[in-house]
Amino acid sequence: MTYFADVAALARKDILLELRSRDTLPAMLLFVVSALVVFHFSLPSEASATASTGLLWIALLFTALLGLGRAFTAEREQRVLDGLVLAPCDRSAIWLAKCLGVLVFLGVAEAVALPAYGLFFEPVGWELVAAILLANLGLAAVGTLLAAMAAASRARELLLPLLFLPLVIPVVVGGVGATVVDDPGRYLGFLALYDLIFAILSWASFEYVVVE
Amino acid sequence: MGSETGRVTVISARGLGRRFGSKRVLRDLDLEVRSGEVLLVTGPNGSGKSTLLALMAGLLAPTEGELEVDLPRGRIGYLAHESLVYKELTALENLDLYGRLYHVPERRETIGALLERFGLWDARHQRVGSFSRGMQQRLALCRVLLHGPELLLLDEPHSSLDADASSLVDVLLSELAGQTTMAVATHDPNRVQRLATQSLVLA
Amino acid sequence: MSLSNNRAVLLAAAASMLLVAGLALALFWAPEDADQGFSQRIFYIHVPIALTAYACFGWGAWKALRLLWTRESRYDLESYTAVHMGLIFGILTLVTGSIWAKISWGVWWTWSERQLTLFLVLFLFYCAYFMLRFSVEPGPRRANLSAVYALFGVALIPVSFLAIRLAENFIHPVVFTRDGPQMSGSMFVVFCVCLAAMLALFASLYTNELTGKRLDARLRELREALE
Amino acid sequence: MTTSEKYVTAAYLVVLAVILLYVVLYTFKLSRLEREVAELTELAQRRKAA
Repeated sequence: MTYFADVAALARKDILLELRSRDTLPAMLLFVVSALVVFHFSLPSEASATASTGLLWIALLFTALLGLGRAFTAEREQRVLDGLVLAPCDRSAIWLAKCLGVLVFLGVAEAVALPAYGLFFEPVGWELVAAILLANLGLAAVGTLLAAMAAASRARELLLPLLFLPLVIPVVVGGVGATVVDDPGRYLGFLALYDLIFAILSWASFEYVVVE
Repeated sequence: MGSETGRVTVISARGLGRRFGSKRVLRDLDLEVRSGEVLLVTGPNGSGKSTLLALMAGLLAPTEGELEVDLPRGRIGYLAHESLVYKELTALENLDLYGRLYHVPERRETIGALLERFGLWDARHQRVGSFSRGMQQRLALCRVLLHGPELLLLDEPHSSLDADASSLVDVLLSELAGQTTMAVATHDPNRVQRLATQSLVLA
Repeated sequence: MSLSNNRAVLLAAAASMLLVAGLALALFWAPEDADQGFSQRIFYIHVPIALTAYACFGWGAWKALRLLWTRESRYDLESYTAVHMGLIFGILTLVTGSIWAKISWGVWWTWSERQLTLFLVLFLFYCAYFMLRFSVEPGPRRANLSAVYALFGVALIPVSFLAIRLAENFIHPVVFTRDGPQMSGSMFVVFCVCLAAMLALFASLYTNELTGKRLDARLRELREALE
Repeated sequence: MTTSEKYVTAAYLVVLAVILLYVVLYTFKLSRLEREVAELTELAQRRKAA
């Protein structure tokens, strides 16, 4: 299957780029921990226990946003995206490879954030981990497409959060719900539904974002 | 200089036009390039040379008229002003990536030969960010020729090349003329004039 | 242009007639609601506008799909105009909705009214649509980006409606429940007239604005040809 | 008029106001278009004369 070979080649390049420049991942790690610390100070003592869950999800959302803002910078410098678009591979392979890259970065950031959260706030339950894994798929799928859109516009850093936040409200609802409610099944199912719909939509429409 | 009529048409444009917002760059262009022909595109800065080549490459869509390029994407080589390679990666890593994406058979050997030919073999493990403008242009030429394209779109191939690199390009062009269809946009046409089978001057 | 001209006039006439009929029926003829009394009459304007807003966003997404499918640039203008109308109707929904919340529960905003919350999300989303459009140069690239984003919008409507319903039982225990208004036969007739009126209004304003935008484009071409 | 009746009429008035505002904005657009057409016809005549 050449499609997955192309995706592998592109994903390998993304990992190589990050190892070479080493700027996005450390920034995401530092950001998520400092966000949690700031949130600690923002919580009044009598705040409900579940309040910290909401803050964790906000921290993850903006960590994802930070990573996504960097997603296509390397491609934009020497108009490399045009080079990739001209290659005979399916353009959605570019999206899928970048998505995997974002997922890896998010995963590593969360691997640091969750123990920190357990330390600072609440013990981490299995439903929180399940919700985060499902939410990552949605955030990466939609975020990568929107990052490519923002890359094609003038006000990139301003535009990405505006495009991203309304679209990921359902992810926050599903995530927080799954963590707080005692029967998380419905919320995890909803997150899976969101991932399915928006991953397919992003996969199918990426071509039109990078080509005229 | 005439081209045999038997050859198939590679590029055909009818009433081709392109506008960027309110600025019109190309207006009502008709064009026909058969396989093996060399089209020379000249004109002052901002006359739309680069836009025409980007349209042919499929990176831009016409806003008026039609443009047909009768070749699959994998058979076209496009040399732009920018090098289209990652500055953080080395020359070898960049070419390896493109080699995989274009499914080039015996990738390693082809890359080695091209780097050798363009005098980049010793710099193959250096980050492209540390390359001089001339070296980046030569690397871009390697990227364009890597998959042996049937159509070459060269936007200012001689730009920022020193004397011997420029003559290298001339030798290359004369080798390929006749088999590979080419569209060359340039400021000093006399380097390419004798090879050109068709000339287009953009106002 | 003459054909669409007549169509535009017909649409405008139909819209104005239906609007007058709808308002008259809603304010004077419609039977008094048992418990809500006169304030229930706001229902005849708030819900039709909300449904018309959905219709606008759906129409914009349909035109966006046509653009991505056939690559004809005229669909970009149509999709843009439809979304623009959708935003106007969306804002009206939010305004009339908050007035209704004020009447029924004395508060200008309540998160427990699902449709209101959904329109707030859609309002944010479609404002971002215009931010996207204004930060990309006019041309095929902008048409594609806007079309893809419009498609996401229409996918977002059912998903976020479901999310808001799910959010209810852990963010806000639903304090004010108001199950769907029970509509007697005559109320339903009034509702249908008002809905038809709003849809006709959308169609009429849509065609006019589209004509205006096409005139702009044609004048630009004329100006270019003359210079 | 009870307060709720005032609010209901307010809602209807708001809708009416927005529609009228839209029509007013549209008249500005029409006058701008008219000015542009006039400019262009004059440009065309000058071109024809030259």
